[in-house]
Amino acid sequence: MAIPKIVPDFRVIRDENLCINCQACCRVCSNDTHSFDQNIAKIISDHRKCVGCHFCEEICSTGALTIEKCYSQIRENFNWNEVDFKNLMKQAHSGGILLTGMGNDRPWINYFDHIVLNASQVTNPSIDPLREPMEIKTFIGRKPDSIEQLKKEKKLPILLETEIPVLFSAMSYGSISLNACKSIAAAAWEAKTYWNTGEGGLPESLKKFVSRTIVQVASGRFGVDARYLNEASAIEIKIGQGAKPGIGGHLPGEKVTADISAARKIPEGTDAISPAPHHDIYSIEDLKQLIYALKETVDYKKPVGVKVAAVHNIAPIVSGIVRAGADFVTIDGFRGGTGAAPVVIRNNVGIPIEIAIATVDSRLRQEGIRNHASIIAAGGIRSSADVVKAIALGADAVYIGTATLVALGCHICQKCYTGKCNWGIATQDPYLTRRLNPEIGKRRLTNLLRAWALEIKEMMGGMGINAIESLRGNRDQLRGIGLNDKELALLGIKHAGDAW
Amino acid sequence: MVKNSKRKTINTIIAREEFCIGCRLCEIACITAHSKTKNIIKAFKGEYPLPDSAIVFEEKGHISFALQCRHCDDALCVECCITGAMTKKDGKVIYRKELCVGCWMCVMVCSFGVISPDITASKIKSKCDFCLETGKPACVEICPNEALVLKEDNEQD
Amino acid sequence: MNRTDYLIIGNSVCGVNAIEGIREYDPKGEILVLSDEPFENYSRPLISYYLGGKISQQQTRFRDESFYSDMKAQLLVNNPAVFLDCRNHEIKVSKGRKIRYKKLLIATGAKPWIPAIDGFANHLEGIFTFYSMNDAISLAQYIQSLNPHNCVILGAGLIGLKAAEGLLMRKIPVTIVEMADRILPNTMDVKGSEIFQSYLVRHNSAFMKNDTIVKIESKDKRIKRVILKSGKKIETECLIVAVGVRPNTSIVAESSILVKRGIIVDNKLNTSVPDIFAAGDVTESPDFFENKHALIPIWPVAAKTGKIAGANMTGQEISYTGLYPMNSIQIFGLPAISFGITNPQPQNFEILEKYQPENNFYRKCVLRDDRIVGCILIGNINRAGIYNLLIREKISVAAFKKDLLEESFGFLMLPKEVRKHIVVGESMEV
Amino acid sequence: MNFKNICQFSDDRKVRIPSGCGIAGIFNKHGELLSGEIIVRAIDSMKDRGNGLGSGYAGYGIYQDCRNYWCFHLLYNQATARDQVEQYLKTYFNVKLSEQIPTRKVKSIKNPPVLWRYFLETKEQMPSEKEENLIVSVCMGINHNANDAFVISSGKNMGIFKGVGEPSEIADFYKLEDYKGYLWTGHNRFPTNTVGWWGGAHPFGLLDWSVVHNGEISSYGVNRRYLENFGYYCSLFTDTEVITYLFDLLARRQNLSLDTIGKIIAAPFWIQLENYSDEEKHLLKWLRIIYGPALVNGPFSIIVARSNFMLGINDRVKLRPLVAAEKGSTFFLASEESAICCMEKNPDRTWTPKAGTMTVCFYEKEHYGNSKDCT
Repeated sequence: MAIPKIVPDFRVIRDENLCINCQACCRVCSNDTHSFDQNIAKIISDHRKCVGCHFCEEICSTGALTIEKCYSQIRENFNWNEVDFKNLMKQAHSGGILLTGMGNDRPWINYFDHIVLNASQVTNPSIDPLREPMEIKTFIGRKPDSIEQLKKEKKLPILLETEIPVLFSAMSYGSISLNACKSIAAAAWEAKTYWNTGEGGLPESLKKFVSRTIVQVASGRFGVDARYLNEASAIEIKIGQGAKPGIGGHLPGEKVTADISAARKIPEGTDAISPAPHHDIYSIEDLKQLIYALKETVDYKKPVGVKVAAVHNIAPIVSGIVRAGADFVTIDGFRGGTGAAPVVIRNNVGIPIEIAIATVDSRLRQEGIRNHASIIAAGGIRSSADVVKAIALGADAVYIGTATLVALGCHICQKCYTGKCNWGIATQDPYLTRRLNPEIGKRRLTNLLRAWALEIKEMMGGMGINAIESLRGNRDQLRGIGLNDKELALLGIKHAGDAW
Repeated sequence: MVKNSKRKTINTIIAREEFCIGCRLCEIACITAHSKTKNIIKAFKGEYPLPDSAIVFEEKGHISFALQCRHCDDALCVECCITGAMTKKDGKVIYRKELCVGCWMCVMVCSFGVISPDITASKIKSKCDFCLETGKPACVEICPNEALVLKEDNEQD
Repeated sequence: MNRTDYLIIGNSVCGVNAIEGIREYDPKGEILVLSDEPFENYSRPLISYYLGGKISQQQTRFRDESFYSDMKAQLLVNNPAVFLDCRNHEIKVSKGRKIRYKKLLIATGAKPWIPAIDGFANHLEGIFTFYSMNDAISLAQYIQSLNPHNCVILGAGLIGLKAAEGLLMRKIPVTIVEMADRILPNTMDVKGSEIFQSYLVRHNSAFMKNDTIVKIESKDKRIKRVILKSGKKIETECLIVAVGVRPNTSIVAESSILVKRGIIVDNKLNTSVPDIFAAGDVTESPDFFENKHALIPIWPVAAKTGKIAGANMTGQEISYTGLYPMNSIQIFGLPAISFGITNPQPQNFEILEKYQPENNFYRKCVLRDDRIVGCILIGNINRAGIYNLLIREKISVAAFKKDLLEESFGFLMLPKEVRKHIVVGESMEV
Repeated sequence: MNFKNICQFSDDRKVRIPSGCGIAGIFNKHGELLSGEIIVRAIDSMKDRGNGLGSGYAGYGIYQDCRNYWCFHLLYNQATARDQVEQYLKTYFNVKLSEQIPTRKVKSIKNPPVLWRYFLETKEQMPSEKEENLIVSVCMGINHNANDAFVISSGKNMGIFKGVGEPSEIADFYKLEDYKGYLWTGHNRFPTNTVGWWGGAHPFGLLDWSVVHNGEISSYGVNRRYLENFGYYCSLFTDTEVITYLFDLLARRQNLSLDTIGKIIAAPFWIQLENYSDEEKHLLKWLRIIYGPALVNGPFSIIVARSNFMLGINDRVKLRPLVAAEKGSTFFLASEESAICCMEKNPDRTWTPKAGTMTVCFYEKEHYGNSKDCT
């Protein structure tokens, strides 16, 4: 079949005045975009192979390279934008489902960007986090109704304690490299927060971080056994994922290396298929059974949570999950990332996390069960401001996935599913995985968390709040901009300009 | 008795193969650092001949690493140099090209095989001087993945 | 009477390294160095470069001019030690002067050995050894003034060949007479000798193997002709005797210090008499492979033992782990390096070799129990030191035997664990 | 009723108005009765802490004759609302006495609302807890549902007198000098808007709780939503209301000690936990975990009074002033030491409570119920 007639996505611009033919670009590109031609003593770049990961651009020591968007020549058409056009062309060529990586990239409204924070002026002093304590320690799990009730309980409820309400989202070893997992786990350890194994099992080399590890039990049950569950800090049952609600996962057999097979406890080289649903959970009562089966397994010593994608009925769903005994509920909004998902699902299924947090928080409060479970918001947290807004809307903590990977070098080229990640993240290729030095990765992630913690504290201080508890669900500190009444009502916030 | 040492802390450049991505920018940086202009573009576009890189780069499959002089504590190359071209100065093994006659004793004893002979010139091709001028080895500075790092060997006195 | 803390007899590489060894641990103690030569500092191996006109006499130094003052060491040139009085810690030098020492290092090196040859007499002009700077200077002067049409060299070892190279650079054809059946018999194996011989022949050297000089004929107190065992006669006005060296043990001859072929030292470089150390070519030191006493008159041994002896004179207890022969030789641009046992009886050894005549590439590894014990590299000597490391560290090469002879041999061929141990020094886990 | 009043009414009730304030309290723990005039002196001395848009007083022991009846102070914006409310009250209570609160005309106070007080007893005999819950729900019912009526206080043998005006004017208006109590708190308000509603003045009361407060609670949104879980509906959007409900929830309903409540409302910083024993640490940690949403954040100094105690508490970093003093059996709290001096020239002891600490003075048991007039 002929080469698909698709214009390249990117153009590699090489400034010949700067290029010294060192060939570093040729050596590093996993897509073979650059090659040195002995005859003309020049490096030639094939635009069509470029995925826009910018690795060569970043490594070029003379700054000779620029990766630019390649502007398509198709006539401008409101209905037929370049993305839809190219996707259609690709499908006409391949006849298959189009895959992609990372989160929803369509221009849906981002409510975080329509929410502003308050600050103290005159009537209330702002607090300077450099001079006064500013507390963001967070506990995740079921909290008793009163101290009286606590005294009646046979066992103290087990809570996760994190020094920053930001946790690393579930990303499996397999979908990302061991070095990426190592960076994340070590950073979680260092920053005293938690990381999540995803459905990748717990590799032996990461067991030293086990007391900062949330292990996942997903539909494929990969890596799960009693030891795995008992070693972890907490267990998360994964029902769904924001990038692909209702869709399972598939790690091709060629990626199931010896190490991955050991971590996932499956034979080397076999496909690791996670079914779309858990085939033992077809209803809420089934979920309850699994929650309690897991709690029994760990003798009620670990919090058990449930992760769901934010979908239309999210508030009743979460209410049901809480009543089914979950100690925390992770809600993954539709901007959440993935290693591989059908484009059509990723771009069109689910609801924004901001709305989901607000409706769930309100619902649980109405039912008087807000303290029965913590809410961890995921899917689209990009900055400390998003963290503060998510928490003020009602989340206990947030998970960061894409933000984590970006800190590790990811340039969001969305080619995770190809396994050719030049940044050494979403790949198992030994040529590429070595590009992520976990020492650097750990440092960058701890830097990120440190910076966010400082910023969160600054924002809280500005609001005159010195404990994160006083921010959590404090929607009075939020105002919407450019949102209609319905949106404001769902978010439970006033419009900018409205006083208290 | 206390060792009479002029050295305080010796930094050694260590190669960590598990992080070497094979970009070979260390060689480019080494050449630049020892060029006349010390400017990568001016050097590569305008200087001829360029100095040799003092790095020995090993590469096979996905494994690669860059080696350069370790400035050994009891440097055999210094001990065995018959002309005094190899000397120890402030903890660094310094090569004085003008004294070298090309006897290759240093090549013979260097455990890391990082002294490369230039047979026709009867001199050593290039010898890591730990970028004495700047104090920061250019290869370590440029390495994008910290595959080359400085390891501090603290003197025990 | 003079007194000193440290007395060193001998001012070549061994003595110089001993000074440095002492100063590493004792910045103050007095050091006195006795030299029987008139030169402050020169490197013996450089005399062939001097002879060849590549470098000046000044350039034969191997330490800077400020060396002795920097080291606060007093050097007495032209001052041979004549008598050692162990009991009183005294050395007699010329004119009856005595020097009392606390610690003594004998680093008197070796002296060229001259076999008994009919017709040989000390006063004959045109007969030289090639060991010291004086030898080189007088040979150079002789050639300068007489411009001999050729030169005979007795002995095709390293010294003989380096002398030959020096002469050939002065455009003097040489004939090399060697008793053995090949040149470089102690350094090279048969193949290596062949490569060098054919290479040298191309550069105007003639070889007489399996032969030796039995008679020297002279005229007007100057050598005129040599007669070989084979009956051949060579007309020549210049003969260099380079059949080897012997430890220069004369100073201890009348003492109680234990001497066999050389002075016997232990692994701390002590002689059999307290406070007296010996190092370098004069000693028989423990060897690397067998830990038996052996004579290894090479620069690296002299340097290493000198340094250790110096340190131990200050009270350190550093052990000398022994070395093995190793030589680097480059003649007319053909480099070669050899280590250890290069020409063994094959039954106990595994031998790997590779020869590419087109580029004079020859590499040979001698293995015993999967460890390298000897090695020859000719033509391409890049990264030769790694073989030295493998020998010294006794690293098993079982896993990468097939790669040992590769031109591009490097650490990458080593198993990861070994490689990491060497390259990184230690593993650095996150 | 004029149009302006309607505007004020609706504005103040529906939005939170931050304000600066002066607060003071005096409490004789032997129950000796003091004229209300003394607290007026203290509050009036801090005139510049207010702007004439709200002052008020709470007095305890003022209705000795009716001490066993619930006393409701009600504010009616429209006289018509009274019938409705009284009808409602009668469904639960026997009205022992119903009368207009005595006031005098004060020039500067224009268009005061209708002010009425009722002495009530429940129709049925019931345990006190149930009775209190009934009072709370009746108050909530009126305050939440009736637009033109508002319960100012609802305790026994206590009452709250407040309105829009300068401290001395309000005292004058209510003839405060005619009342004698063993505990008085007072408040002077500086709201940052121009409108003022009589119900929005402080003290805020529920049952025999009265709270005066200086500060702006930045955790308001959290505290309010937390209280909603327990059926407290905040109708006033005032910080004081939230604080009152928090005390009611924690002290009366959950029966926590005042000390524990102090550790909830002004929880020690995590780093301060180092100073506590392991057992205390454990308790403090769990208090924080369970009652995190009840932590009151932002600057505040609060005086909380009940029939048998008066306490002062500050925020964790002491962003608002609070001074305490005692003289014999009398305990004083005020924003400023000068206000204390207006009540007692030579206190035995004057001190500044530390950030986040609670200063409490209890009615001495042996004197309880023996209030006597000693003026």
